[in-house]
Amino acid sequence: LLLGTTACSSGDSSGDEGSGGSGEDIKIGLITKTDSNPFFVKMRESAQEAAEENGAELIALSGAFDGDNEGQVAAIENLVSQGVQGIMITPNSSSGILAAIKQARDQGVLVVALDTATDPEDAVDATFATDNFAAGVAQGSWVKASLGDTEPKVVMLDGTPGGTVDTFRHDGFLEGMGLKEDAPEVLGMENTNGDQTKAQTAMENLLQRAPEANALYTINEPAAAGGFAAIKAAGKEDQIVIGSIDGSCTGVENVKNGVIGATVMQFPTKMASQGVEAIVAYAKDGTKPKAGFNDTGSELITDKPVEGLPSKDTTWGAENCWG
Amino acid sequence: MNETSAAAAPAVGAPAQPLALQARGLVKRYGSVTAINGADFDLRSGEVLAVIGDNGAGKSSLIKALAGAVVPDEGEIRMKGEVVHFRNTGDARAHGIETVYQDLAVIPALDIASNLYLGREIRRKGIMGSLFRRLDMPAMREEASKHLSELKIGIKSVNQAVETLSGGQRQGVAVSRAAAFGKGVIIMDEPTAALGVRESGQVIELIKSIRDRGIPVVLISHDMPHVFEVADRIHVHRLGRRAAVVDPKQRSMSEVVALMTGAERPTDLEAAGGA
Amino acid sequence: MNETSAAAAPAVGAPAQPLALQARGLVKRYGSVTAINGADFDLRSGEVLAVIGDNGAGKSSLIKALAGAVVPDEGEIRMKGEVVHFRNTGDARAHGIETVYQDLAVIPALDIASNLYLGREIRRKGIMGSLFRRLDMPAMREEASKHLSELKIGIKSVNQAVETLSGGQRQGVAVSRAAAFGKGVIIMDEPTAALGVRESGQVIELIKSIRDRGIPVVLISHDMPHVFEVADRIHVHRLGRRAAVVDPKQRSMSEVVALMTGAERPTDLEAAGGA
Amino acid sequence: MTTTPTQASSVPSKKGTAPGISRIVQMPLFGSTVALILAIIVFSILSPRFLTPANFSLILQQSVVIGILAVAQTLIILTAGIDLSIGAIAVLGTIVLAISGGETGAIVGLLLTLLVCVALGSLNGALVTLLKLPPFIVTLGAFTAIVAATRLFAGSQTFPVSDPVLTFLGTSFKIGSFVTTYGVVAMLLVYLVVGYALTQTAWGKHVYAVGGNPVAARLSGVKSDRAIFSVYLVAGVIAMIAAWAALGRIPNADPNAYQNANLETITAVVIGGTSLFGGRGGVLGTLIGTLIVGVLRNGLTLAGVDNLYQNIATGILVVAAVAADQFMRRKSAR
Amino acid sequence: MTTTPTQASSVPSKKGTAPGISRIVQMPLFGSTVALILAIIVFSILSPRFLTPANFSLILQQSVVIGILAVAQTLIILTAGIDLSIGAIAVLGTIVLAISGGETGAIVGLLLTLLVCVALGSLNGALVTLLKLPPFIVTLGAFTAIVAATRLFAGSQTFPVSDPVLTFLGTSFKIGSFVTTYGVVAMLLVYLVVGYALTQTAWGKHVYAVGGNPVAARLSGVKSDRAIFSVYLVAGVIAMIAAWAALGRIPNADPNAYQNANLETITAVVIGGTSLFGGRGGVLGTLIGTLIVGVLRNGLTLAGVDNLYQNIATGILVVAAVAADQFMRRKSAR
Ligand SMILES: Nc1ncnc2c1ncn2[C@@H]1O[C@H](COP(=O)(O)OP(=O)(O)OP(=O)(O)O)[C@@H](O)[C@H]1O
Ligand SMILES: Nc1ncnc2c1ncn2[C@@H]1O[C@H](COP(=O)(O)OP(=O)(O)OP(=O)(O)O)[C@@H](O)[C@H]1O
Ligand SMILES: [Mg+2]
Ligand SMILES: [Mg+2]
Repeated sequence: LLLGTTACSSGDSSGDEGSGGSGEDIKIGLITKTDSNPFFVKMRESAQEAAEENGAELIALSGAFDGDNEGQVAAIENLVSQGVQGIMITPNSSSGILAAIKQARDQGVLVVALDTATDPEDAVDATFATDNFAAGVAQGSWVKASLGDTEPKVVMLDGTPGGTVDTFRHDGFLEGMGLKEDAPEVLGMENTNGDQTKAQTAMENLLQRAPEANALYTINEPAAAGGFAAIKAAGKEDQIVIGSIDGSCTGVENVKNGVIGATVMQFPTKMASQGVEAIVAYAKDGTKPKAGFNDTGSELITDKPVEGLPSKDTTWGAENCWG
Repeated sequence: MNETSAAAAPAVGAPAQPLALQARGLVKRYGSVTAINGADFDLRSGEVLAVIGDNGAGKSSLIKALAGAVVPDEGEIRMKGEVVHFRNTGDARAHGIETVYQDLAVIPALDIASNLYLGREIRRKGIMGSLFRRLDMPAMREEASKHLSELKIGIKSVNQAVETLSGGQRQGVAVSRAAAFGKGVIIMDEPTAALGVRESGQVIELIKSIRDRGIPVVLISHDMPHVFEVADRIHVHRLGRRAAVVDPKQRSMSEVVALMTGAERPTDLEAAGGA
Repeated sequence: MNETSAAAAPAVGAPAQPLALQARGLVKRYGSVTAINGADFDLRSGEVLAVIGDNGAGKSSLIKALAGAVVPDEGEIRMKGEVVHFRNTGDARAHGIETVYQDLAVIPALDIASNLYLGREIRRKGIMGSLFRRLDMPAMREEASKHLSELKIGIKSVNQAVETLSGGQRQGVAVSRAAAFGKGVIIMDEPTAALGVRESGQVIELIKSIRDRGIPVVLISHDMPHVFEVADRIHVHRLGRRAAVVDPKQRSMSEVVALMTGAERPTDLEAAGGA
Repeated sequence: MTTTPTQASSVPSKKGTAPGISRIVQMPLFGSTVALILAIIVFSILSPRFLTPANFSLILQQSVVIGILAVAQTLIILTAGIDLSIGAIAVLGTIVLAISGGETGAIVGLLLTLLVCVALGSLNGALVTLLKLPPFIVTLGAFTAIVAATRLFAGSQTFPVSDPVLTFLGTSFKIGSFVTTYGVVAMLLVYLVVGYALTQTAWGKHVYAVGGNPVAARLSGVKSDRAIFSVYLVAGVIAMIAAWAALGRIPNADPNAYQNANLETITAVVIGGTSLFGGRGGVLGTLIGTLIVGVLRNGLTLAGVDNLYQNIATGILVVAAVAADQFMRRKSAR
Repeated sequence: MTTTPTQASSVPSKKGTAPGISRIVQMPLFGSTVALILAIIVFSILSPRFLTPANFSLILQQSVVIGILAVAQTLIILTAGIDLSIGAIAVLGTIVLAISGGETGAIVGLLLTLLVCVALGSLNGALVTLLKLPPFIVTLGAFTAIVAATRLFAGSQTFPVSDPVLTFLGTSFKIGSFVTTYGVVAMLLVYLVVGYALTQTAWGKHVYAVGGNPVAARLSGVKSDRAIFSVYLVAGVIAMIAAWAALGRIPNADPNAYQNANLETITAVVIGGTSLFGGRGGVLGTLIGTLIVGVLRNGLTLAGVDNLYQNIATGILVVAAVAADQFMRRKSAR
């Protein structure tokens, strides 16, 4: 899988020609939102592998928490000071760090966005990301289709308030369900920061309040696992349809075991390896990647497919999952 | 009971000098402990009044009430005949009452000069002082050294933090502070407890000189020779209230100690607050 | 200098009683201040030794070194002739040295009984004590009341937190603690400073009775009458070191005070540590 | 009780104002207990589902992990310290327990986890006592390093466990009609044991002494360093129990869990009336503090309050609970 | 200076051991300064890019917001308090500034922001002084409530700003060849002004007094409540300056920013040698503490160290820096 995408560039011997202005080794910076989320950990590992194959050095930095713009800006500045040729970044807020990105680009550093687009999109040289709104729509459509004619009674385990990705997924889900933000069918929302423990506590309390719920939106798979634990403890496994997003191997396993009904898989390895290749290419001869949003795609994973909604089963999912 | 004693007071306290500070029927309870139990108090202008009593008799609690450090549950305090309400020590200070507390009330980490001037710092002259509120540290240091040198407690520099001083030296700082700033009444709660023979002697001299400046002094002390040397009248405190006020010229030390412990009974006049 | 005084010591200190506690050439510096400046010290078995001196002379620092509360920079300490090294107060306690510190060393929030037994609590008998390490609070309370009642400082209940006590009562607690547990040497740094006349008298009686039990006592005090009443010998401390050791039977109070302030010079014998 | 009346110098108050009541009101925990009861009453009115055994069981279960860790935090705060690393140690504990329990069997896994947690607690204790570093700095450094090390150690993975011994503390059982878990029992046991040790043993007296007045404790011959060190070591043991309980609650060890544990435990301790300056307080207050926080969160959700409004309400109510406590104590005390 | 030699009872030490040096080593800030210099030397060796004016300018700019907030934290810690809400107040400040600055013009926006920040600081101060609540609880409650209120107020949006007045503190200028921003100047000014106030005015003495010994301060006639209240009020003013500087640095107000500001400011304060128990320390130490943290993060990145290893290294190095400080002071002092 990995090899497939990186093979084409690994043939060239790396970094010897005077590219990007210098004959030094290629240095690439990666700045994720946090260093804790498995998604970003996977992205870091893939980037590390891709960099090694291209003979480049990768420095992986991150913010301290979702929303740590200051930390990301400092990371950009320090990486530029360090002399990297390119920076891959999953921006915390889509517009918060544009000035720092502009400064970096003004100094000849190639900046690509991974996972989350900037606003405006052309603030970076290119974006490699999942279309999170589309992923949310996929989750919502599947849940709606699974409920069939039953009137939806939705509870939502959100991520972090205000997060760009969180907002896209949330809005996409409601779109897929055909609901408005303040629809009466939505019985409750809780923030979980994507944390399983918090999700379990939140779901326990939500079930006390809305025992009639029949659909659960989750920001990611740990939140889904936490939500399921609460649902199971309340004996409502058969009453509530759970959808999620991510596509981690644990998540796919959970789909297989019936913990989660369906999940939408994203491909962080693709984002990382495509980003590394773009920067290596730029460092060698100054070619820039295709500007704008490069969708790395998403895939609905479920063993309970519904009509009119393309999906893959968990066997495929287990082969293609990350983490 | 408060009523009667309050009513009786002027008749008893009035004849001699006018009263500088007076209290009637003070009560202060801590949970189940009553530290002040209907205490009366009279301090005349220009006198040294000694307050003596057993440990735990409530002497410190009484003078804390007079100094605003404790707000009594009941009773009233008068200065020069006017009823006053001290909600904190600042109120009492504003009336010219300065106090040396038994537990000294110094800030360990601050230097001696800053401690001496705490709460009444001197600012620079001119714009530096009025606009920029800059302290005149040199002036405060100089004044502080002057006050301290009167006590001869061997302090090398007023820039030292108070926490580096010996027990006696700390007490000296507290005494100097009260002596330097008291304008109305100076209260000293066991000011010589930690002091050496010579230093104690100097504090007694200091008390005399304060009285000679016309400022009345309240001296709490367990040291009977000192008390008899300097006091004009002796307030005997017992079980949370004033048991008697005696004239040191008419009573011997052992009689006073007997009064203090309850072994002897005061005369009616003494029990009513003295002549 | 340490060498000479250390060599001279046995010759001077030896004749009378054997030495219980001895120190030679102790030095303790705090930054630029030298609190102990080559101090010697001799305590004989079964005696009451008074240590007197001006404020800041270094008395408390000296006895802190003897009690393990301060580790001297130089010099040596011997108990019954053996050189000892106290790294902390526990070491000194293990040698039977109990101390009443000038700043009392009590824990305000703990009750009196717990304070008295701090660091040597009594456990229950049987499995509750050995396995479950349960304290025998009733026993400690009872013992504590017994010890405190000897001093008659009017404490209602040993369950009270120490912070609710008056200054004198706190001092009483500290004195009782040392008296109750001292087996080798008892050191008291100004134990009567905050005490009333009667309570002070009781402490002096207590000191005598301790001596009569054969335990030597070191008494730091500024109260000359007390010192002359109870002391067998008087150690005069000046400028961080021992200036003289005098016999209270041969010197008057005023002579001793003069020695203390440096107004008079000691005899050669006195300067060398007395007879 | 001990002194003769003739020389009792502090006079017992004339029992005009019922001293029994004033004594109860003065008790350190009275205010927080009242706050807890008030909260329960209010939520019972707001939501009929609140005052049910099932919901109560839930609140207890949700409080287990933080409640256990808060005991360790109480001990350390009593010595005038603070532990910012206790949550991180417990999280590392869950990972070690899940991995080793899977590979070596549950019992060895538990022992290994105990070893790791105690080692880290002891390291904190050693730095605080031997190098005399401020506990804040030591445990902040430990927190930063342990969190990072845990992530490196765990990679990007979480570790599900299924061994019944490892998830034992999540097993539920019935007392009458009240369903609860062994984790709740474990939490109450931890409170009981530590409460006993604090009030009934010499060790407890020493913990209060070193926190209340370190100089006096040292002069009184308390082995201060030993007492302080022991507290960090015990914190390690408690972190291990919390880790076990965490796997009972969520049978999946996650390096990212319990990131707010520091703040939550400190909050429970402070709401429970223990002074951050050391020497005053105790674990019973901490239990009440933990429950107050748990009741607020659960009750506000049941009352249908939105997440953000919940946070606003929690912020205000926590302050109000402590204010009520202070107010009642002050009114009767000074 | 003041006493006559005949009765000087504390004997000056024989100047055998050079007392000048021991006095310097004893200075409270010596250790942390040495730690800072050592870190700079080590990183200069590790990376040739470290010791350049441009990189130094960067470190300063990265320290601006936390550096400014740390001054407020220092003040509050000096009074034996703690402020967990200062970061949240500043974040709310950025939002208010961005929105109002856009709608009413920059000057009115700045005033409005000042008003909001001061109001919130004063609220903290009022709760601490009037209700005598522990600062930890008050500011924790404020933190929780303010963060939630900020998110409600901001919706899920961020607010970009472009007005040159609002981003003024991000504008850079040259001193010789050294490029820096007005934000850095503002930070240094805040340190200077507060440092002056702490050491040269009566207010400063009172702040130290109420932190060092609250009872004695009260008995000495210091208006304790006024001093404490003023400190929280000033913290509000400083939060407003930090908010302005934050928009200079990142011209986009984000309700999720600076979540770690509490911990980071407290860390800077403690590394700088200010005691969490109040009454000892000062802002110069805090500046050094802030720079130590900034230098570590920048230097480790330049040395090519990854984030997780950076965190481990930072944790250890912070402890080491404070340990060095303690060690040197103790060696010469006791
Ligand atoms: N920790 C310390 N740091 C700095 N200086 C100190 C310290 N402890 C004591 N000193 C100094 O050492 C000298 C001796 O102090 P010490 O307390 O031993 O005197 P003392 O004889 O007990 O006096 P007093 O009769 O007043 O109690 C004093 O000048 C004091 O300032
Ligand atoms: N804050 C308090 N809380 C509870 N009890 C107190 C408090 N302050 C004083 N007391 C009690 O009030 C009584 C009187 O105390 P006070 O300090 O006034 O006595 P005193 O006459 O000054 O004694 P001493 O001569 O020992 O200083 C004592 O029994 C003491 O325990
Ligand atoms: Mg008193
Ligand atoms: Mg002394």
